[in-house]
Amino acid sequence: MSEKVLMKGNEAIAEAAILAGCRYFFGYPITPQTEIAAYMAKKMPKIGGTFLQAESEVSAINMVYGAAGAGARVMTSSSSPGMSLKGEGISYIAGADLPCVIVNIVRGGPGLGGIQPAQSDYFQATKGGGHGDYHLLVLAPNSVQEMVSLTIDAFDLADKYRIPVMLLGDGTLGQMMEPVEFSNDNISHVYEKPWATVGTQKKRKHNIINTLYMSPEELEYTIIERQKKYNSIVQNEIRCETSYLEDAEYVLSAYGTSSRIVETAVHQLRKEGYKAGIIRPITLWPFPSHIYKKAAEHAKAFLSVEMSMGQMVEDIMLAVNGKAPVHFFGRTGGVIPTPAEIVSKVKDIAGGNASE
Amino acid sequence: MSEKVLMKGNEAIAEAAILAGCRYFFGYPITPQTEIAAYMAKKMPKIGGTFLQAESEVSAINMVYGAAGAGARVMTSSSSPGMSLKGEGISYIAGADLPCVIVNIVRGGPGLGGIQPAQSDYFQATKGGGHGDYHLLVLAPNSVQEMVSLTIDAFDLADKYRIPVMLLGDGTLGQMMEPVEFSNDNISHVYEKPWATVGTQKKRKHNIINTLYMSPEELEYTIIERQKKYNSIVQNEIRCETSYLEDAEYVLSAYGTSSRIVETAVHQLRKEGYKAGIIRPITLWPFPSHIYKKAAEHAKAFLSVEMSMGQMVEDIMLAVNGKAPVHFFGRTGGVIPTPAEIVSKVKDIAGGNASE
Amino acid sequence: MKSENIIIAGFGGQGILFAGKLLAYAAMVAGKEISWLPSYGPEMRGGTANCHVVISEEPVGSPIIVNPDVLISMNRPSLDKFENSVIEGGTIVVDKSLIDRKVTRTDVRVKYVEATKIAMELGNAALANMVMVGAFLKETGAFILDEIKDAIVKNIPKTKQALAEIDIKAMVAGYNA
Amino acid sequence: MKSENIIIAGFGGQGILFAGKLLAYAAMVAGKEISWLPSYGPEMRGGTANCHVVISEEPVGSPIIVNPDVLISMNRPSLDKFENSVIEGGTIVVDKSLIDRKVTRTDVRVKYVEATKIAMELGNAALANMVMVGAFLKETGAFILDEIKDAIVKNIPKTKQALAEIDIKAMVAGYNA
Amino acid sequence: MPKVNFDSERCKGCELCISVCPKKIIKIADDKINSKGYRPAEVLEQDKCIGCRFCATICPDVVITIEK
Amino acid sequence: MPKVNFDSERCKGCELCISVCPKKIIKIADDKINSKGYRPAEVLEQDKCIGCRFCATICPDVVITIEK
Amino acid sequence: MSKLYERPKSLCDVPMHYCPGCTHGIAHRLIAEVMDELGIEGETVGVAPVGCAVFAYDYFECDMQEAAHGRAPAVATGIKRVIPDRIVFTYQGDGDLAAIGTAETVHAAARGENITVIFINNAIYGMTGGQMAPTSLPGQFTQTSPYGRDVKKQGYPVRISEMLSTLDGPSYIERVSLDSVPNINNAKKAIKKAFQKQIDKKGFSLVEVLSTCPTNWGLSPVESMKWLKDNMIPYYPLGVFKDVD
Amino acid sequence: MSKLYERPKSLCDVPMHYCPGCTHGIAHRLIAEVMDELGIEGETVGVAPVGCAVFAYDYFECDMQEAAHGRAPAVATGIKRVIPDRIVFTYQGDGDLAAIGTAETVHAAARGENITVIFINNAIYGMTGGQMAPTSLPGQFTQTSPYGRDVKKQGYPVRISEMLSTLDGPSYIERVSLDSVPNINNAKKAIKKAFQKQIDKKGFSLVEVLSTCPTNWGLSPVESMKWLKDNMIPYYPLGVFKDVD
Ligand SMILES: Cc1ncc(C[n+]2csc(CCOP(=O)(O)OP(=O)(O)O)c2C)c(N)n1
Ligand SMILES: Cc1ncc(C[n+]2csc(CCOP(=O)(O)OP(=O)(O)O)c2C)c(N)n1
Ligand code: SF4
Ligand code: SF4
Ligand code: SF4
Ligand code: SF4
Ligand code: SF4
Ligand code: SF4
Ligand SMILES: [Mg+2]
Ligand SMILES: [Mg+2]
Repeated sequence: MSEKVLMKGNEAIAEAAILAGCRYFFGYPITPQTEIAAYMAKKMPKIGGTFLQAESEVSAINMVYGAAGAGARVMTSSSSPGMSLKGEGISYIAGADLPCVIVNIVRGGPGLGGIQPAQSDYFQATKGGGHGDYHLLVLAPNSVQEMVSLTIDAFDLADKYRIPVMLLGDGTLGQMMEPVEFSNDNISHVYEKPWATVGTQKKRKHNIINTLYMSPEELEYTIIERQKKYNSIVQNEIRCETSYLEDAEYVLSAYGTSSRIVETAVHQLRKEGYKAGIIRPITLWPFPSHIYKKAAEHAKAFLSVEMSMGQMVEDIMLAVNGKAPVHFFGRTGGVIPTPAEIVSKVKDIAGGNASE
Repeated sequence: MSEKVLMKGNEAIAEAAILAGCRYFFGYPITPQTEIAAYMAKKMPKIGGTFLQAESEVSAINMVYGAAGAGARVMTSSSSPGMSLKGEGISYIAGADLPCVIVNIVRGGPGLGGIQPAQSDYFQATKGGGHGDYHLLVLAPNSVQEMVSLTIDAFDLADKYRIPVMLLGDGTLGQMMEPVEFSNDNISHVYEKPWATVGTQKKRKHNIINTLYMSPEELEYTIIERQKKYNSIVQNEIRCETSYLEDAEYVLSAYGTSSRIVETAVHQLRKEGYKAGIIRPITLWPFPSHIYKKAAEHAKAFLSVEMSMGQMVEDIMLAVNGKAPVHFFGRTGGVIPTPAEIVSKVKDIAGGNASE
Repeated sequence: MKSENIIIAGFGGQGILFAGKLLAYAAMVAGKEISWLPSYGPEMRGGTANCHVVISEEPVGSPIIVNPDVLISMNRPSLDKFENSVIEGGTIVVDKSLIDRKVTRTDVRVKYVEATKIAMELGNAALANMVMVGAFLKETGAFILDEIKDAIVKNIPKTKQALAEIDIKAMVAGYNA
Repeated sequence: MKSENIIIAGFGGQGILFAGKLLAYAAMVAGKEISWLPSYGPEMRGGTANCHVVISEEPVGSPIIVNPDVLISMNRPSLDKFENSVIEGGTIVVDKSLIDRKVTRTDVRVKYVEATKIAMELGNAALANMVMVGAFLKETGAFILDEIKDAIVKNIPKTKQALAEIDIKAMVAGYNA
Repeated sequence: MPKVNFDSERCKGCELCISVCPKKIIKIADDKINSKGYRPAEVLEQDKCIGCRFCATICPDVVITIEK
Repeated sequence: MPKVNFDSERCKGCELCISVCPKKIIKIADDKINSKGYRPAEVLEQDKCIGCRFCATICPDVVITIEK
Repeated sequence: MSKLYERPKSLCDVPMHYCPGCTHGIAHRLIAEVMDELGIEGETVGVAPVGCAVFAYDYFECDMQEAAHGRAPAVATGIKRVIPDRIVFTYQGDGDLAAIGTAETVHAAARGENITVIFINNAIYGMTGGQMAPTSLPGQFTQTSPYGRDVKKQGYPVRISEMLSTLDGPSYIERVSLDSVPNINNAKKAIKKAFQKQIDKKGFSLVEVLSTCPTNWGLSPVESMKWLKDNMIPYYPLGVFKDVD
Repeated sequence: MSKLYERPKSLCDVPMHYCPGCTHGIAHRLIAEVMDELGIEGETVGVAPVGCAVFAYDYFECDMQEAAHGRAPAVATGIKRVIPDRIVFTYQGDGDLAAIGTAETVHAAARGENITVIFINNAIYGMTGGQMAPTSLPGQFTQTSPYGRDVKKQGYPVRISEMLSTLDGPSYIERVSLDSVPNINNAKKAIKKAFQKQIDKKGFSLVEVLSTCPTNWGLSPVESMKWLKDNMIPYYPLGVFKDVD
């Protein structure tokens, strides 16, 4: 076990990426994630890696496409408006089955919105901001330490499944400092990439990285093949943390920053005698539906707490499928819900005063 | 009633837009919707309107933002990859509460994909391809005639609610010809736009079109205000077509092109004695959930038929909320489901051979 | 005029889509419900082009034809592709001058026409589509000759009506072939 | 050292974030669970800057402090903004040289320090943050003086340790003020 | 005689005006601090001002107006 | 003596080779049509060919090879 | 008493949020003075960028739109096409105009779009905290070029005025500087001329304004002016690059 | 018998999908010949555009990536940074490179990114059926300029080679044409030189290749060559615009 250091979430992501073997970073500045690029700009030249500030997010994500196609461990990061600009490129990366890591440190939207933390890009991340049938594997850390471990895992998952992995954070997680350890235990695997375009050396047929299929049947075939991969991710990679769930009558659910606030709220509720529990999805896609299904067997009600107008709540409803009412509480635009608001919402629900 | 003319769906959209008073079109070529721009390029100069081919979809959607802000009825159109590039701009337009019409003639994806018809951008259209909390009003025609009427309505709805309206078609609808009438009945309203930036003439305080709010509370306030508008759209603007629903045990659901195929399939099923019915959402957002809820009272099962790997099926599940099983059948990547496949899927469901 | 599901197929540049449009137009004028759906995109240049024309007494459901009543085939690849999809008892019209094989199915009616040859004799290979339309009319009786003549006139710009006459001539030649 | 929820607030450029980081670091070394959360973005230049430091015996839940135990206020707008959020019985430390009003609440402990004045006497107004940290220590007993000294040394680059000494001097001055 | 007027509440103490004043009559107040926390610029020897407008031309915050 | 060889199946009958042949010995076949529906170019008077490679240089479909 | 200098009417009477000594304020004032002098405040629609000048919409009395990062020329095009007889200008930083907005800039210029672009080149990304801009100088230290801009890896600075002058669309392109009183006076003349070109329907006009960012350059405002003069002007020569009638 | 002319090895032995007489085929062949002559096939990674040449990935024997529309220079940058000792080229049309990809083009050039760009300027959008390109000539009829390109409303053609030559990054920029045998031979020399610059690590090189689109120009292939010569070359003069060592 190594020493604890005090680090911003954004910097922790950058350091973890380097630990995971990422040597290529392409990005474009945007608040509140600029520290990732700043860290990379400092570190990469020292370790023979590449930091390149692209002229736009569109360009950055396409540099990622090229580098990933050439077999590199590569990352980009941005925040909400910038992520929208990456939508097309992300769809291409998914369609070409290229591995990479994409960080979104979410801020309030729509439009330029604000620079304060939000979770209103959940839909974009999990349902596809880009066009076509595809998925990202979406990881949602809720502490600086987890930003480290999930970043490292993100690179492994990306290579293992040849899939773009998104790390979905928010301004709070990106900007806050917490003690964090970098252990060498979870250093990641090396994956063979015989498909990469690095020159044939005239020793093999040329490799082609491509997303175009003029015959619909062929295109459908690739999509269905990819679906199999998605199925296996659903089988094997779901991550979720629960607490107080055994006897929970009121199941609160949140990810990322809001899950920490929910934690505080649930402590309070338990103190006051409410049987409250927590489901915290760590993978947002694949979504831990089975945990909710199980919890629905004894829960009186669910409550999704989000820093948005309500997005994950739909996935909870899909999982619960009518077995129990699913409520929502959220603040948005950079406003962060308080534990007290959540406690009072749960009391309303318990008292039958909340409309679903 | 005027004469019937034979027209491509794409051209019908363009002509209808002009009828609705649209005098500004900004676009970038992409198959299978190039006819819209071609039509506009021919017609606009003759009626004092503006057709401008932008250097990209990103630029086009931002020209729309500017023109809409200046009070014009304005339209853009594209197809899947191009629509992804518009994601940021659309989020800005939504955030600035500007009215405009955006056409997506969907093709197979992800990535460059293919140019054949698909419906795999449903999530992007309805859940938000862009960042932040916002909605588009999404209209899904299923015939060339409806492309005319919904285009005209789109402009009215956009102005009425100050909201970007998306017309979601696909390559089949865009490319096919059907007889169509342009009647003068449904010519649209003129809306006052005192908020438009057309010069103060020093007679009023300056108007500002903007999406930035540095205070989270202010940003949240605008989002909540916008939510009220959304609620009123949900109240007043849901459109949906149903057939054979009264006694339907098997409720098939589809929009756009696939709804026509479902129609053929349901005729077949009825002939063979299956009590099949159809729900065809015309507004995809707001989604006609109440119709499904009602149908769930007597339906044995629902089946969503899509030209995708299954997207609208989630909205159906959310609406049905566990009251009945919801099945899915889809082809994707430009492959179009056949009536026979659908019939056989329903028979499987009826026979208990289909897994949900 | 009868209800029909018609696929017309050949090379891009053979006027496949126009031929389909004529039929759709004529049917529309005759009060039918119709739809016309082309294959589209770059494959039109060089590759195969086809269009689906649905003519019906009732509103058209699926505009995509899986099993046509009639196949009008103007090149070998399209015959290879669509021959087996034609319904039992359906009709296949074949441009014999371009397709070097016979239809193998025995459960359909087949009409062979030297369409391109006839067209070239009329001065322009590009008229073969009209010849095929004529042959199709004769074979299926789907339309009255005048309905199509009218369609041709209406679908060619006023300034180019000379072309219409040539088209009609080719169509009639096909009808009589 | 006690568990505390501390908000430090003032103008951008006053070293607010660094002061917070010192406390967080010292607490971390002392074995506490901690989080440090800054306000960020352009408002840091010119506008108000603040940071939230949570020091706890248990893993930190919400890093956002709604009701601080301690408010260290280095300008008037921040006092206006946060005064009422401090918990009953909490502490407010005020830079008297910059804030021209008194704390109006009576249910909190208040410590006024001429932080900027003291700092200027030490040669640099920018040391006011350290003076405030010293005053905070004395007032709350949250840390031992040496813990913070150590934190200062560790959080200043090796090449600039001269600065550390000045910082420590300012901090001690605040402690004794 | 020209009269320069500094709106001290708007001044950010950037010293640009000082750097261009040909008469060197502008100074940063060492006894004042405005409500934004800046020490504003001020002219002490009004009578030396020649009304050249250099200060107003370079002031980024439109602090200065000049009358004659 | 140079020998030009046309791979007629690859030829699209664009006539570019014809337009550049200094000896004017390339023609479009009027009795052949390849399986893609094109009438291919061909050289009839081989012996007049001077092996200048103009035809091969301009042919977009690499139809032509030349030997000596 | 008569006014020798007073606040221009087209500038809203509110404090600006810029850092002390930031030349954005000077540029704003010049534009406002020009609007006053041309009497076009009521006819003008301005487009604010994303960058430190994002709040420009709060500072000009004319109608304003706030554009997405880099898209101001597209937004302005949309506006101008709708109200061709009004005056439309954009105000953009070097990140906005020369990086993410490159395509919008080049094509608005190529189209000869009849708008006026005020381009604030301060060789850095101000708002986001000092990252390298396309216009950052070789060797310049920024947050994302912490070892100095290495032109071999991070590219050479882009000279926008020179580049756009190769196009047929622009009617007027000039580079000016805000580092001294005479240069500020010249800058105002250039801005006025640029607006006049638009009024006269001559097509696209652009004024590149060399500016400072004391905060992210890590220099005092006065030192910044000197740095601009000593480093930027040699690399970005002042002058008229295009003036077509 | 010896070979006077044979198919280059770096070109896959498959028919190409281009329309009859389309010069894309010529350009492909030249690149393949150059790869053969430089012996770099096994070391090269090509990037295909979106445009008629999208299937270029099926035509070159070297490794290939297919990029999103306009993004080839960004994709190539990503590749080149990972494998700096390999040869990376893009092949792009005028819609791809000069419209949607403007920013990627300008900034790859400004960075002096050590890649080679083959830029096929056929003054039109071929693949999508003949829309106006940024390089379409004044008065040119296209699907989206059905009354002829009106430069006042639709803008002036962009001369990419001239524009990029104002930047410090590029080592080599030349414009060539495929309209005649001598010009084709010159084009090959230019392409070879552009690759050589990359091999010698001199930085960004670009060859603008004036090309035809008989299908969308509505001309026969032979007429198209003449149209290119008579109309495009006067507007887009051939020659070397930049050659730095
Ligand atoms: C799509 C998008 N990407 C990035 C950002 C973040 N961002 C805001 S301002 C800015 C750069 C500002 O630099 P510049 O244009 O030079 O203006 P300055 O602040 O220097 O005046 C960036 C990258 C954003 N808001 N949107
Ligand atoms: C984002 C996006 N926008 C538009 C398109 C459609 N599209 C495909 S190719 C093309 C233009 C091709 O023109 P050019 O680059 O000149 O190549 P050419 O076909 O002329 O060789 C366009 C607009 C696309 N595929 N993706
Ligand atoms: S007007 Fe001239 S002399 Fe007077 S204060 Fe200003 S700069 Fe100095
Ligand atoms: S230039 Fe203006 S803001 Fe700066 S010190 Fe002088 S008066 Fe104050
Ligand atoms: S090599 Fe020269 S002479 Fe011979 S066929 Fe070709 S072009 Fe004609
Ligand atoms: S140039 Fe080539 S493709 Fe064209 S006609 Fe000659 S051989 Fe055939
Ligand atoms: S950060 Fe720089 S550009 Fe922005 S306001 Fe401050 S000094 Fe001006
Ligand atoms: S459309 Fe034009 S560019 Fe494309 S292959 Fe055909 S001739 Fe060539
Ligand atoms: Mg800048
Ligand atoms: Mg082209």
